[in-house]
Amino acid sequence: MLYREAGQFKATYAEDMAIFPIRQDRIALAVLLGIAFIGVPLLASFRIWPFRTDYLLWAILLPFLILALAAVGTNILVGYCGQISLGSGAFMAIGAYSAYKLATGVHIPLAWLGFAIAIPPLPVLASILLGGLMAACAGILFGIPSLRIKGLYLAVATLAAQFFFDWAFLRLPWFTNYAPSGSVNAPELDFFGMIVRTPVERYLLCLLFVTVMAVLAKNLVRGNLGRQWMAIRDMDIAAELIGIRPLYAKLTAFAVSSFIIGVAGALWAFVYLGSWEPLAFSIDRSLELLFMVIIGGLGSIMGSFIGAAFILIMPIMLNVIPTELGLPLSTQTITHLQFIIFGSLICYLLIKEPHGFARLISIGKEKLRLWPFPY
Amino acid sequence: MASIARNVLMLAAALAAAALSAPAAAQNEQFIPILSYRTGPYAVNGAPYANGVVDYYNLINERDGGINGVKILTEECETGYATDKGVECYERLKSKGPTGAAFINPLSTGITFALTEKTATDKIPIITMGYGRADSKNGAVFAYNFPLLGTYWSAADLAIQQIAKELGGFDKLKGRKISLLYHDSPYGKEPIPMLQVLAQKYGFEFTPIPVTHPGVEQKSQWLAIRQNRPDYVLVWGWGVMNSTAIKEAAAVAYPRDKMIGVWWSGAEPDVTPAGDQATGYKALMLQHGAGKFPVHADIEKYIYAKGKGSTEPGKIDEVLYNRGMVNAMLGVEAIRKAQEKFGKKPLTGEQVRWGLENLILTDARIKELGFEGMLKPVSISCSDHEGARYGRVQQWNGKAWKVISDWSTADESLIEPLVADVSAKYAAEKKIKPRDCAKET
Amino acid sequence: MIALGQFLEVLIGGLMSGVLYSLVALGFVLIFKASGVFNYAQGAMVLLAGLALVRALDLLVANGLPLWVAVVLAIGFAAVIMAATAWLIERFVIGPLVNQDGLTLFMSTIGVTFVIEGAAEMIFGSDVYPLRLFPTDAWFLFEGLFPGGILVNKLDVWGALIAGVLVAGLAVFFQRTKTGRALRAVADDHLAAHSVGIPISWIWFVVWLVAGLVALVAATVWGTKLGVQFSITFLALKALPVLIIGGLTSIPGAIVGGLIVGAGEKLAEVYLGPSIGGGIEYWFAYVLALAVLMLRPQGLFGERIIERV
Amino acid sequence: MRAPNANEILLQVEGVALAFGGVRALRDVSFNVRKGEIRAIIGPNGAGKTSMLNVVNGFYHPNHGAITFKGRTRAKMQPFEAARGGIARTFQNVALFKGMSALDNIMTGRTLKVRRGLLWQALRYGPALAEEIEHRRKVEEIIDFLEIETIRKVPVGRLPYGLQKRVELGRALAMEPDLLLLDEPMAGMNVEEKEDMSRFIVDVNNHYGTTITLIEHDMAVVMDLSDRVAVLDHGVKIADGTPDEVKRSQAVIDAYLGVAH
Repeated sequence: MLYREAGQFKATYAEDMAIFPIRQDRIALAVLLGIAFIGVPLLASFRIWPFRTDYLLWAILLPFLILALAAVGTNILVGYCGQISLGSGAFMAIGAYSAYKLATGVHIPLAWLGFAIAIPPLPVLASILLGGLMAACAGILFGIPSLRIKGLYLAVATLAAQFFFDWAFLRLPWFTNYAPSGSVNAPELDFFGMIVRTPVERYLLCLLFVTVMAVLAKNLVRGNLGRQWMAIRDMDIAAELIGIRPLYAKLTAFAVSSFIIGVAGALWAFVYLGSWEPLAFSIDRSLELLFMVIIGGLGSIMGSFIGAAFILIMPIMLNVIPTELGLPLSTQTITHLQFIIFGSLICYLLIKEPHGFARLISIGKEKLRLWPFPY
Repeated sequence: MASIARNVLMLAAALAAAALSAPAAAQNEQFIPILSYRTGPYAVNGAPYANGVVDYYNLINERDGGINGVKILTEECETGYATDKGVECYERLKSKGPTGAAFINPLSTGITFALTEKTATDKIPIITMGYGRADSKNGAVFAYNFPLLGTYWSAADLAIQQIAKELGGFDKLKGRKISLLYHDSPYGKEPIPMLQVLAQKYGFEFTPIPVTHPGVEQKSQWLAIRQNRPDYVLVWGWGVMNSTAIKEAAAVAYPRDKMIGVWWSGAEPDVTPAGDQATGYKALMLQHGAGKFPVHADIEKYIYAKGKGSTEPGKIDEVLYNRGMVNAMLGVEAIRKAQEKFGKKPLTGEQVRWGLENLILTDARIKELGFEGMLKPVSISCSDHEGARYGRVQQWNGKAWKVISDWSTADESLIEPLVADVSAKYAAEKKIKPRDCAKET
Repeated sequence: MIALGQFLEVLIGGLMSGVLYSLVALGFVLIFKASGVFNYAQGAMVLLAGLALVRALDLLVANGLPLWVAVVLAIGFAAVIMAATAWLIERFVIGPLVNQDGLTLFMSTIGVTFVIEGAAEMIFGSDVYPLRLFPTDAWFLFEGLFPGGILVNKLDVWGALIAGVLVAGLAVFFQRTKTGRALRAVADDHLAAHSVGIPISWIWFVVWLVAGLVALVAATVWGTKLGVQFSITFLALKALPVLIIGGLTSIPGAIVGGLIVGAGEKLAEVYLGPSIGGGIEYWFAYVLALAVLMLRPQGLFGERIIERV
Repeated sequence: MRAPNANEILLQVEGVALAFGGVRALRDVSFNVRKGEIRAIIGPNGAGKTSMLNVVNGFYHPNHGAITFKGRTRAKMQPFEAARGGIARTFQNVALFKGMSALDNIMTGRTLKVRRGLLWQALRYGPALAEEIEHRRKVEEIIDFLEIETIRKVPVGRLPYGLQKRVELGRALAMEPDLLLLDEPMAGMNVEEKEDMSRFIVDVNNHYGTTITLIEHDMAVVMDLSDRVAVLDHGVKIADGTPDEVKRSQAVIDAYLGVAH
């Protein structure tokens, strides 16, 4: 009854091709955006119940938004184009460090040419986006092997990128402006004069980035390029025979995915951590992003958001609950229990629904259509 | 199928409600969060340290009934030595208890870097005893950072002093080869600037050798060391990297008594896996070493006798357990000092900061607390958040640590210019106006 | 002469440690070859086997049993633990996921990794436990020819011998025995094997058990080298390039891959490393694997992937 | 009926030979396809029919021989050039994109016709949206033509075999091809479905004027639909001509009914 879509007819193709053709979905989206853009800032600024401390904003909502954005990027590569990548951590790192360099002025001494390229410090917004662009270029570079290598073998090729950039940002002091300890600080976040400092401002900044880029990604995925990616994923020989160039399709997938991940990396470093070291973008980050995409649902932008929420919030919940309920467990056993429960939840979900939360929700919608009748 | 979706949603809702319900606000209790790691690759060193901290806080509650009557309320949060988990733990615990966290002790240089800016804005002091940012000794710029009892630059100077003593004088250092095997992270890289300054001053050849996290594989580094034949190898490792270094040194037959570890590479879990091959290995001491001191008697009497200990009674004389206790003691004494000025009630982070900055422990007070023999007098001031730069060296004889050197202090004249230079750069980058310490005392 | 001596020493050291990696890589190959599952949990299984072995050994030795009896009993105990794990994994994770695509199965093994790591450390403790099953000192060969001699570590030699025996045994197992052939059939197509009447759940239990035993063997060698502790799980990341160069489906390939990666890594670190800052071992192995893949997209010995329209 | 203009040759295959190691799939095969005709290629299983299509499509590269398409002669055809030149294809065992709906599968056929670049598609506003709607209108015409309106949004994996074949034909038509290669379009279909598919093939030839090369085992259909028939056996062309000539040729009868070689 709740989800009856009878009577909603599409007159034009544009209507039929909208992101959320069914009215109930559109209402749900509107409510969600309303809460996100107006509700949370209001509650937070007046310190009402959930936001009495800025813990919820700073330690849950902020990382959730940025990791969801990175998960959308990863989903484009793994979910839509079928190229398994374990290098998303490295692309985040490239986004972060190139944004840092651009924001603090780049000086490339070309001794043998007798001159040096010197770029003055750019505004933060420009350096974040250009950081994403640099990540896209690296993505294309490490996408080239995907033309010959397929499947799990490709995962290892992207691991080469992961470990190489881990090493590069630790070892080449040029990237960290010769900081003695190798850890770098984020520059002042001023966007057209407004300095972003309080958790609420940081939250709104990330929310803006995530919404805009998610819509752009959704458009790309529904458009012709998205179909090319999915064709390459499902059967690349047939795709080639109907005129899709695998080179163009795969490299655009790598480029777009790495751009989004690069921007997410820059946001993670500038807005969330404040000062960071390469270990923040290690192999664990790549695996975490892969979990989010698979659990959330391969090939679904909404799935990436749900996957990000699950993988980020579940461990924190498993940690907080025992202490909240006052169970007499030592932190050691709590962490071990958290590992066990988290692992078995992943297996349980994969068995129940191999296509992740996204499919679970669409099945739920179908059930709602029939509710309360059984079939 | 939808039934699963429904269960998951209900579960999530229940969890969310429980997590966000405000815990019962205790009235007369001083909240101190404990960031620790008891799992993951660095648990072998993190766990004993955390046990020392927890036991000492219990001791204060059991023996003295809290600090001047104000009981200590603690909550432990597992960070697994990961920066983002550390930030999440900090955010979760920083405003618990009646007046929020008294101070934060992250026990990881990575987390320290991430929290330095946050703690300054939240006005909560961050104690990095024997680690953290070496330049944060300069209280004028780093008002809320307290690298008590020693930074990595002091440790580097103490290590070189020990080598000079063994070679018979600083002039003997000329032309010698000293390598640094370090954990490839901010923790491992922090001493390098100081060692380069020392290398220039005394004319020895200094070669840094990085070991990638987690340091499980060091064969090629040690083959290179075997060819390079350095006179001494300094070890700046953490977790599995320490024991692997000693085992690989034995594998290439490099003399263990020519290896000197920093005070974080000189504890029982680092030497026991290598067994008798570790004999002769030396390590710096953050003033105290292993063994039992008067305070241990109270620990056994008030804690372990009542079965409230967090580890086996046999392990309470280990190096890292003792360091946990010293760290906890310094925190408690800072609160006691702050209570003298702000009254015997739960204090805010800012008030405890004042206590820390004016913390003075004389020999008599140390004896009263039962720590004599472990610590020498400490006096923190606005311009010197380190308070003391003493160090000794201990050697593992296969079964226990033996102290083989008397007290020595790091040479301020070398460290001061480096601190001033690096902290000035940080102040410029972060647009912080350094406080004028002279005026403030 | 010194340079040659050093080169030989680094080469031998590299080859030896490469073989130790292939001990871990073998577990990956086994499960992929027989069930098409890329088992990320192999590193955690090495940890579980090691913890079970060392805790049982310490307990038995503490109760005064002679060393050799204690070692045999401890190995038996660890084998039983691995058998139970194999049965649980097959019964609750891999069994229900039969015929799912590779990525979902890979993801489920990551779930299994978390469970094993949590359970192993909760039951057996998360401290570092020394293990001394093999001599760990070194021989110095040809001291006459080269000053200081060529250093060969005894533990590495033991590791190489064990790996050789293991590979020979497994190759025979796959070629000669009935179960071995059945395994190869299952790997190609789960449903087809089902229709032919091959008892898939029994076959997979055997595969995961054998992989568990390989993990136990790897644990004895690596446990002695590092001490049994959580960081052993990072060996999985060191074994990946070995696996890829050798080919996911070939057992002898694991050894050859190990030799190439081991030697390549160490030589690069000692000779190329210092000039560009050192610590290049980790990514050099992966770049080496990438180079091999560009030549042969399915590894040196892996089965060619044929696509037909 | 339309009269295939006898002279204009659309596709000329000249002396093509293809071998996989020892196996010689095609031995010196030559034939041509005139513009606007329905050309059939028949022969027993393993005769090399699908390999022939793969050579025309550029998926296999012949050892020697040449292919002239629309006047341009090439030794090796590239799949992308074939598609852009206007060759579309259906496959023996349906090669649809399982992860997409029927509509999306057919829309993928429009890939070569899309002009707007990546950034425009991301914005999906103004001209980009207009182009997308334009492509959607063309695809809707094909969907009406193939009468598969009801299964527009159904994931292709769930469709019955017959409907999947139709969606695959739709995808090929969406490429607006000059030459349509059909690889056993009626395999595994019942009589009624075969009648529908034959009707579609004839309509496509008449309505859109597309030249069709058809591989099919059902002799009744082949003889009824095609203008000219080529017969392959063990990689060799043993007959070529109108359906009646081929029916009477002794070589064809031997090949099908089997004669000791």
